[in-house]
Amino acid sequence: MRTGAAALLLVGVVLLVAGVASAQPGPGPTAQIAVPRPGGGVQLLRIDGAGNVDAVPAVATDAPDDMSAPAPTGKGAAFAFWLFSAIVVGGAIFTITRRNAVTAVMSLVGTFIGIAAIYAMLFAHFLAAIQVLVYAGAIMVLFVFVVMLLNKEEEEPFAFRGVIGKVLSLGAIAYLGFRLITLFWRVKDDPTLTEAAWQTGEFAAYGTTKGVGQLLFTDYLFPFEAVSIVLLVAVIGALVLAHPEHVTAGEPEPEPAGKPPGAGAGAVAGEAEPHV
Amino acid sequence: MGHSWLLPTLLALPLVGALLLMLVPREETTFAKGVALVTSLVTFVVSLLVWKWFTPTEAGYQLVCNASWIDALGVRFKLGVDGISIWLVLLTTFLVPLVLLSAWSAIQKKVKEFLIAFLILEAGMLGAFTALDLFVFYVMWEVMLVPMYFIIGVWGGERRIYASIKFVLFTMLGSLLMLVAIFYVYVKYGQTTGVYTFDLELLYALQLPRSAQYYCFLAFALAFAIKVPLFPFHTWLPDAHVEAPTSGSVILAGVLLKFGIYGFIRLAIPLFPHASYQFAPYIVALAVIGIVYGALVAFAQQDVKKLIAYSSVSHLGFCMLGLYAMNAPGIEGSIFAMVSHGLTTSGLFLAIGVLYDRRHTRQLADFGGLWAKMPVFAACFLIVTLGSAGLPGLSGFVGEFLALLGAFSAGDAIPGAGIWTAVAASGVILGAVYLLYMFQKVMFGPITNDQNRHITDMNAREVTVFVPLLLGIFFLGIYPKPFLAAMEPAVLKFVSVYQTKLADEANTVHLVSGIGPAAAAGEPTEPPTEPPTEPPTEPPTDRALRAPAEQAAPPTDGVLRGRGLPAGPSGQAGSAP
Amino acid sequence: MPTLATSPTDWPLHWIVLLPLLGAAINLLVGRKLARRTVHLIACGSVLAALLLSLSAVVGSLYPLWKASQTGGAAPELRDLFYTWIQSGSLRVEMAFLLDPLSAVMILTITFVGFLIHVYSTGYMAHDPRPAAYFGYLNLFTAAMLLLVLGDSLPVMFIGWEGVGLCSYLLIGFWFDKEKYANAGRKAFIVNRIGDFGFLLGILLLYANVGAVDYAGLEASLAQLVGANSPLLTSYAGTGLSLTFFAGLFLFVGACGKSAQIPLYVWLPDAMAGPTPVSALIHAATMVTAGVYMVARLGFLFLTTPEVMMIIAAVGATTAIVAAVIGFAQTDIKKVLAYSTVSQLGFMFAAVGCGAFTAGVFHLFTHAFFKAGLFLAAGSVMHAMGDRTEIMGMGGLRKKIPITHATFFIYCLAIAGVVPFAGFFSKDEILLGAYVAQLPYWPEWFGRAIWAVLAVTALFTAFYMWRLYFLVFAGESRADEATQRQIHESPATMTGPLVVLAIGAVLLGFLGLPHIGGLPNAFAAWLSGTFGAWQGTVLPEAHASTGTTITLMAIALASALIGIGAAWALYRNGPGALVQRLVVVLAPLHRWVANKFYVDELYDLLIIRPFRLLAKLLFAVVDRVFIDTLFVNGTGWVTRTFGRLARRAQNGDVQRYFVAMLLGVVGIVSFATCGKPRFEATTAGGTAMRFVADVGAGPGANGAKVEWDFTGDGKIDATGADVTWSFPAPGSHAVTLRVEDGLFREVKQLKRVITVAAVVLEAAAAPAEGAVN
Amino acid sequence: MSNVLWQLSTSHFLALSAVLFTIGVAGALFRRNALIVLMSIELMLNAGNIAILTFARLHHDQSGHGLAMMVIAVAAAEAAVGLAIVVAVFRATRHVNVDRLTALKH
Repeated sequence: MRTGAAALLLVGVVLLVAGVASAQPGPGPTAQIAVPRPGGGVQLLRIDGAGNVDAVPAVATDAPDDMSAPAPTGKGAAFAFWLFSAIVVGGAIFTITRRNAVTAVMSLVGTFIGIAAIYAMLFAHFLAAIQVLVYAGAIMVLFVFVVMLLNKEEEEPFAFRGVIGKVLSLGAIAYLGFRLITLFWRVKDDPTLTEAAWQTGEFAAYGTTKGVGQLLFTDYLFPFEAVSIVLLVAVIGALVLAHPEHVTAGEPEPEPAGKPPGAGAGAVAGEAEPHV
Repeated sequence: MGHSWLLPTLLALPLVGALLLMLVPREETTFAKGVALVTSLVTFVVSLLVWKWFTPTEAGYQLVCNASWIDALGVRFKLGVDGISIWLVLLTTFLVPLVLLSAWSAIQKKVKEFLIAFLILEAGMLGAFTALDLFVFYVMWEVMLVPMYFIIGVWGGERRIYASIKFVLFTMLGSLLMLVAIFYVYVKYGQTTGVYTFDLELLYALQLPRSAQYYCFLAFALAFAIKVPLFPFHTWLPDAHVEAPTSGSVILAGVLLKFGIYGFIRLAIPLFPHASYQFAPYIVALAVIGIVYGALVAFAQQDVKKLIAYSSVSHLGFCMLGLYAMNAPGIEGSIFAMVSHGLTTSGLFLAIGVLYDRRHTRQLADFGGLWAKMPVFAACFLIVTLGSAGLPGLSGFVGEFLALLGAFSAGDAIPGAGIWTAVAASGVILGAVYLLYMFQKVMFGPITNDQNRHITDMNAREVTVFVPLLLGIFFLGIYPKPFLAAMEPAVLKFVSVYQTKLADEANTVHLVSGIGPAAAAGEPTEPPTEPPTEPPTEPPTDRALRAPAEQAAPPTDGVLRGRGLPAGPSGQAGSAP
Repeated sequence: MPTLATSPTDWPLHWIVLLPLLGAAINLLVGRKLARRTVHLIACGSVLAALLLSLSAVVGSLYPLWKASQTGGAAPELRDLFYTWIQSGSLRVEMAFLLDPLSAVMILTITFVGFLIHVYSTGYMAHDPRPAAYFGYLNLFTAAMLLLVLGDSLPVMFIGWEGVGLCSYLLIGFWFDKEKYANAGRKAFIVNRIGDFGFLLGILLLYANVGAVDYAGLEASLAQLVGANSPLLTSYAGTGLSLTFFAGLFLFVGACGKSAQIPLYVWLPDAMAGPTPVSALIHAATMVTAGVYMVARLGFLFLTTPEVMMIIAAVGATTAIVAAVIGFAQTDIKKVLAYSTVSQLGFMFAAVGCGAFTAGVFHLFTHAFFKAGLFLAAGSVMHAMGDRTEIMGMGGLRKKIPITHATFFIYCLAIAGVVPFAGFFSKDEILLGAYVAQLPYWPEWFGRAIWAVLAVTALFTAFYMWRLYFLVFAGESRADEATQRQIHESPATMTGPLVVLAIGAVLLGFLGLPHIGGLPNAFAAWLSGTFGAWQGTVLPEAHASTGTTITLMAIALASALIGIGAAWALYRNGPGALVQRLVVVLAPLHRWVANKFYVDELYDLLIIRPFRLLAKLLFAVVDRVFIDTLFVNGTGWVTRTFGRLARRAQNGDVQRYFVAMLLGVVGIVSFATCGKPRFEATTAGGTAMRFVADVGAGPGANGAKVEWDFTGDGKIDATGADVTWSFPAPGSHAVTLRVEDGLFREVKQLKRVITVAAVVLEAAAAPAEGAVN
Repeated sequence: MSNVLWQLSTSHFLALSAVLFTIGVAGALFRRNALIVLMSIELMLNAGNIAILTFARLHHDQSGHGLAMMVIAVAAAEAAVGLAIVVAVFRATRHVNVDRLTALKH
């Protein structure tokens, strides 16, 4: 537990130092925060579902903004991004490395809160709220509940059965990650990503509850209802599965050699949970 | 053209019979057998009606019924009969009642299901023979397969499961490839004319480029070669025959084998003439090898049914040889040999059935000297054996003689026709050898096995089964003229379709003028159905198919085959003195 | 049967065939229920009716036509179109009948001798359990033989041809309960079938090239071919030999099969397993002569190929002498007669081979009488000796069965060729015909060589026939007491036909008197109706000088007498001391001859055993192993093994499944994003080339930027997916294509060297309207 | 180097989602405890969400948010059922080691 927290802190500090240290004058304008946008005006591109691009008539700005020139954003957003992404990545690594399930759950909660922050940076305010409310709140509580229920210390966390398969997959994951990153790296850049520049006019309610709510209840009403049914089914499913009577005493899974199966079965019968 | 209701009724009758049978309670076996027999007899009468209204002088399809079935795909439930298929239809309806009568006491368990399977089989066979729509043909082809599988699989001998599975797998392999080829033709026709249809008369006009023709023809040829059975694909036949009950093997040999050759005549050759012209030498070679090989191996058999199975391989080799002569005597000989083979081999199997009912064994060694005890049976068995051996005056000879004669004088269609026919003619000797060997082993010699001492001769039922067969064999042998006359116009039309498409040299997908119903009737081909919403995309196979055409020149063996019509004195009707 | 005065082209000849057929049908179908007498009556009656009908046809209608033809009228023939048998494409085979002098001789022989044999059989088969079947087959045989002879085209003859083969099979194996007899029947049928194979090929060859199957049509087209000296005749299919050579050869193979000539004669001796009247009718008088009839009938075809005629003559002569030699050492009465038949047939073929068709047919005619008589006499001898055929166990029957003895004596004189008897005249005609034979391309000595062989054979024939006579009739009886006591003369129904045939053997000779001193040769005159047309071209018979004819007749008579004398000396009272010493001295030769030169064993070794072995081998190896186990069950095994492999991968470990999913995802991602650009270059006329770039169909395709660099200088020369660029000069140029992905901004480059068509030069000169292909 | 650190662009967010996804996959693969596997799946789902929202932002299109909502809902359902299964399995076998739960093999 302690070593995890220390590692997280260390990563944060390193990022902080790197950010400040590298703030020499870049090729672009000086490091003031608020820098007037050269040429003003933004050329809006709307891409509809079928993938063909058509230019939306320029919003009443004085001149079409040159898409390729990087508009300098405040360093604050970048700093915030690095901070939150550190939290997210650190939490994720903690989740999968901690031996103790509770620590894992707690670090997962941290990750989700970090992700909520990232959503906020992307102006997905409603979703940030939902993230905190549903994910961190409800689902993680569920996890905590179950972890508490089956809190058995694990002797050896990592499964190395079938090592060849695992090494193969390690290589695959590395390639996958690298491939995704390099690809995403070349995605068309949108400097106003974290800027509220075009958050005006019809996009005023972008990302807010009003905007998403309007969208959900008009265009995507049917999927919305469908998801509600999915949730209903999930609830019933969970109820049925977890209910004690219905658990048929499945034939005990053959223990590894040496452990007499009888003992396993006995153990189950012996300490059956008191009826909930 | 009148009486379009006739063929569907012919098809529906066995199915109605099957339905009626389902209502009959299970233990009423004799009543069930009665119902089945009556249905098949009624079907036979209706088929006689078909023959009555069939005008032998007309070449085109007659009694055509053209109902729409699946308009979206352009599938029409089109049935029709012409000179080539009329006799096969009659053979089917003629054999089924006989077989049902012969199976009266042979089948003890699950009688009702057996009869239902048989009637469905009959419907399938009739449908396949009369189908003029590729889709209908394929459906009927599969409908035929299922009951046959049950007949072998349920009521067969010891190794019936192995035999029935082998039978189904063999046929299925072939028919699936055929299905691919059918779709390819369907799509190609749709793309060139915008009309998506399976109608054979329209598809005949389609001329595919060389490489496409080669692949499609091979797909069709494999499906039909397995059914014929041509030499390397025949090993399913002996197993299927040995394990099938008597009635099963009679229908299998009598009718089902004919679909192979019928398929060649109706589908493979007219649709892909260049390919069939190119592969003619190889197919003829396989057929002739089949004749000699079948006869030789038959001679080495100890099991009578296997012996007769291999004899079928040998006989149908003659039919293939005759068919590929591509002239009137050859093709008519081939069709006639098919019909006569249907009669003689059914007779042989029924005879073996008679012996099997009494002795429950098929080994030659168990018989001997039966002539003394069963004179009537001996007479029938002798006539049927000699008919099968091709004794002149009986039906076998006419078919073989015409096939050999046609093949011999077909110098252009088959290179080295003379030699191949000479080797095939040796099949006449080998035929006599193994058939007489069988006959002697069963009938002649002293009675060695004591069980044969008190074997009873044929009872009235069995004789009534044999009499029509024998009459057919004699009548076909003595006076074959009306049968050949009925085939003549259809065969000549087939040959002319083949030659016009062969003469058309263009190596692209196009319609050959002068073929199909329009040419016959003279008015322009108006598309019978509106094209479905949007033509299916180009099947990937096409690009792969076209690619090799550019690089690999078509595998002509050096000399590019003459473009002129295959001459030869017997090529066209009336050209000889 | 009143003589039906109908026109020559519509004479109901088919009734001649239908009558015995009807008799056969009745006997075979319902015969078992009828009394033995009615069966006899039906059988003999139908043949008698056929005989009378034939007589009325020949005497009533044909003879006047013949007389007219003698004084320059048309060739005498009666035709009858019964119905059209096969009509397919340009092939048209009618079930038509033709009665001309040749077939008249044949049908009279068949019906007359046949009737006598039917009468004889009623006696011989008196206590046989299956008379209906026997007489049914006999009638069927007569019908088939008549059909063969009266047929107007080769296929119809072929029906008769195989029909008689079938009947001989049934009759040889009539007592089928003995395995040996059944085998003999099967052997006969198969050897006949080999002959029929040749016959069939002959028909096919003729039809394929000449387009006709009936005799008239064949003769006409052949004459036309000969007239036009067509390449078919000079060298058919580039073999340097004429078409008729091959057709003739194949037809001759058919004749050999049927008439038991070398190499297909092995079945005839074994055919003696059948009842004796059967041997008399089928294996002496009628069926075996079918081959000679066919060659005579198709004489016009054989005459166009002297080579085949040479082969026929040679085969005939060798068969004659070989069979005669074998006849020396035979001890079974029927075997001796069988080999004598083979030998006499050799004579006939030699005659026909030398072009002496009339002589051949005349000998056939006379031979039918005395050989049938010999067989019937042998039958009555066996009847007397309790069905034993061993001549060594006989002897001294002269007094016991006088009538049989007398007739046997006459027949032996006839067959030996003693003057007044038929054999002398017919054999002499053949010897004369052979001696003077001179066909185109034939060496001069060939005719005389054939004559010499035949003369020696005539001597041998006289010897072994009289050896048989003395062993059976002369000296004391060597049989044991029991058989000696019960020896009795055969009943009237058997001896009657013997006497009639004996009379025939005596008188018939005078029909064909030699051409010396204005003696009329009625037979030659009668047959000139058929052979007349192409006879004259060949037979210089008329201009053989009287001197040579007389000397030849003297030699023939002398050889006959020497033969008889030698036989008398050796065997006058049983196998004398001289014979014993001879047998010892010539022991190896004797053994060879007694075992028929081991021909049967040779065939068995060379043909039958390898055939069986091949059949078993083919079945076991090719069918079972090669196709079944390898391909059919093999595919089954392959699918099973792959199935088992796949199953082992599914071991329930959830994470292993996840790995599989992961690999899938990685695969898709990498595949979707790294397609290489491609382009195709096609000439657009002149030195211009049209380039079409293929940027694939991924999400990035539609926004993609395509840049081309044709000049290799790194600068962008053109943009766009479909560009036409004209090169300064032909030859090879480096073309680079740069594609920038619409979505991921990924830039891919492809450099390829393309050759601009070198032929561009004159295209450039010609107006470049651009033959775009 | 500097503008990579300070110049935010879509790539940053997408890179983050890629990293998060990779960690999730590693967790799901290497951990024996079914719970941790479930958590890793949650991680992967969230990585997906980040990418969706980034592109929504890039294309100025809110339907991405709707989709993210759906993803969250489904994730919740999946977690519920997953945990129920884990509980049931635990009750039956007293352990939740994924690599020993291979009963479904047959």
